[in-house]
Amino acid sequence: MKPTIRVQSEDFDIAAEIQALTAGNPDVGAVVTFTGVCRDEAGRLAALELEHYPGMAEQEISRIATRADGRWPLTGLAAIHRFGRIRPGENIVLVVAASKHRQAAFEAASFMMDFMKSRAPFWKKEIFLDGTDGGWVDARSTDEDALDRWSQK
Amino acid sequence: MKPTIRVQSEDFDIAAEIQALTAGNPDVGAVVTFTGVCRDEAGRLAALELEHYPGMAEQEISRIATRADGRWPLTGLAAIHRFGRIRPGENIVLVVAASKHRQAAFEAASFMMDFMKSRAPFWKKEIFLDGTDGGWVDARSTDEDALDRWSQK
Amino acid sequence: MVKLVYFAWVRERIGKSEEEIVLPDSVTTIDDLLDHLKQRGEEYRNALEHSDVIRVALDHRHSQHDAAIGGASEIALFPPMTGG
Amino acid sequence: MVKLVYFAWVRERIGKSEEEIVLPDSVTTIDDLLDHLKQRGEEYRNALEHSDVIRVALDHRHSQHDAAIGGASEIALFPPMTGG
Repeated sequence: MKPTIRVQSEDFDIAAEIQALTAGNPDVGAVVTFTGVCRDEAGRLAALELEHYPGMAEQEISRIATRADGRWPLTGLAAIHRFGRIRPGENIVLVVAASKHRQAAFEAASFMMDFMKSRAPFWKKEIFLDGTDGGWVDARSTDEDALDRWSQK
Repeated sequence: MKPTIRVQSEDFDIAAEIQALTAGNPDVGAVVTFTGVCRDEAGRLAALELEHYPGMAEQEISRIATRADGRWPLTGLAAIHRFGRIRPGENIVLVVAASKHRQAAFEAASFMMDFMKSRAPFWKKEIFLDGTDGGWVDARSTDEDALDRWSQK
Repeated sequence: MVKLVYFAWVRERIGKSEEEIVLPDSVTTIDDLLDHLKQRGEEYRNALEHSDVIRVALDHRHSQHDAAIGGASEIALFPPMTGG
Repeated sequence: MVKLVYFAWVRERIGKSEEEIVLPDSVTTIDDLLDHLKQRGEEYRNALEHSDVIRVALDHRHSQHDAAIGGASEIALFPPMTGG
């Protein structure tokens, strides 16, 4: 199974990505998608500016995907992460995991997101409505903690 | 939050359901979808015939959704279950869970599916390629066991 | 009079999808109902033979076999569900 | 010569996104590199002050601070990631 990995500034089409991952594969019984969306932070936020490390971003997401593929019996896996300016309501990240059974699809998608949050080289800066720089978003310790549950199994 | 519950013979449009659940809500940060798809069972299967209990099906799914809504901070929840003849590759069931944070969306969608599997009044019969009746699909004890993990928390 | 509805192989074995019957006063719980139905003929005995796997809903709500039927107007009997 | 690349507030505080430098022979680990950079000026000391939070990648791979730099040709310094 070769995962689909993309790092891009443009938006993605969830239905098209599901279709690409499942069309013609009669073993797919379960498809889980995760979409991360830009919130407006109680109306304060004009946009997020997402910086990334070109080259490493794709490679690191690929490494995470390879681990997921080795751990669950997946029939398909896609991960797309956007960079650049993203406004409230716009998509930031997409993971699609397909498998014969639902538990594998759920767990693989959740695993992908936990690791992409804390291991894929992206950084978010907040831009406030008045145009001022809201500063870099701090990493949350709960995101780091989320990785632990995957090593305890 | 009023969940969207539908029991229908026609297919659903995942992108449209996500859109309906998230449009205009600036607090949505995470959307998880689960799609259950009809497998061909190694080429044996022509179709599944899904029988349901009209009236109770909607009510039972609503009760499951109400429990999910009470347990996780959701901004939106939709569950659509099809009935009638469904061919390999076609969709059977859709759950969409939206929340501010990813963990709530993942858990609520997984919870919905676990309970819909074993508590929503639907029954699958297999129709083989030669047109013969393949019999009713047996309930799997692993599906019943899957409910336990939600009471142990 | 109470309406009984059957689904999946329970429906197939009994040979009908619904019927209305009058319950004797002695039938107060779902267990009583299952025992009563088994006396209605071979097709019922065949359908309800392993009564522990039969699921029952009273007015669209899952109910345990020791539950009182009370004033339920529709009682559904069916096998374990296989949705999703 | 090794290429150093900086991201997010590490980049902003150092005031550049990349540079090429020659590493003294005494610099063999990432810890050595961080100490060496702090001697290059106020902006580096400001960026790398809390060096325990600085993440480092050697040729696109996350690496621990005690790792040997070896023959890495690109070393990236950045804050904890906030993707997803």
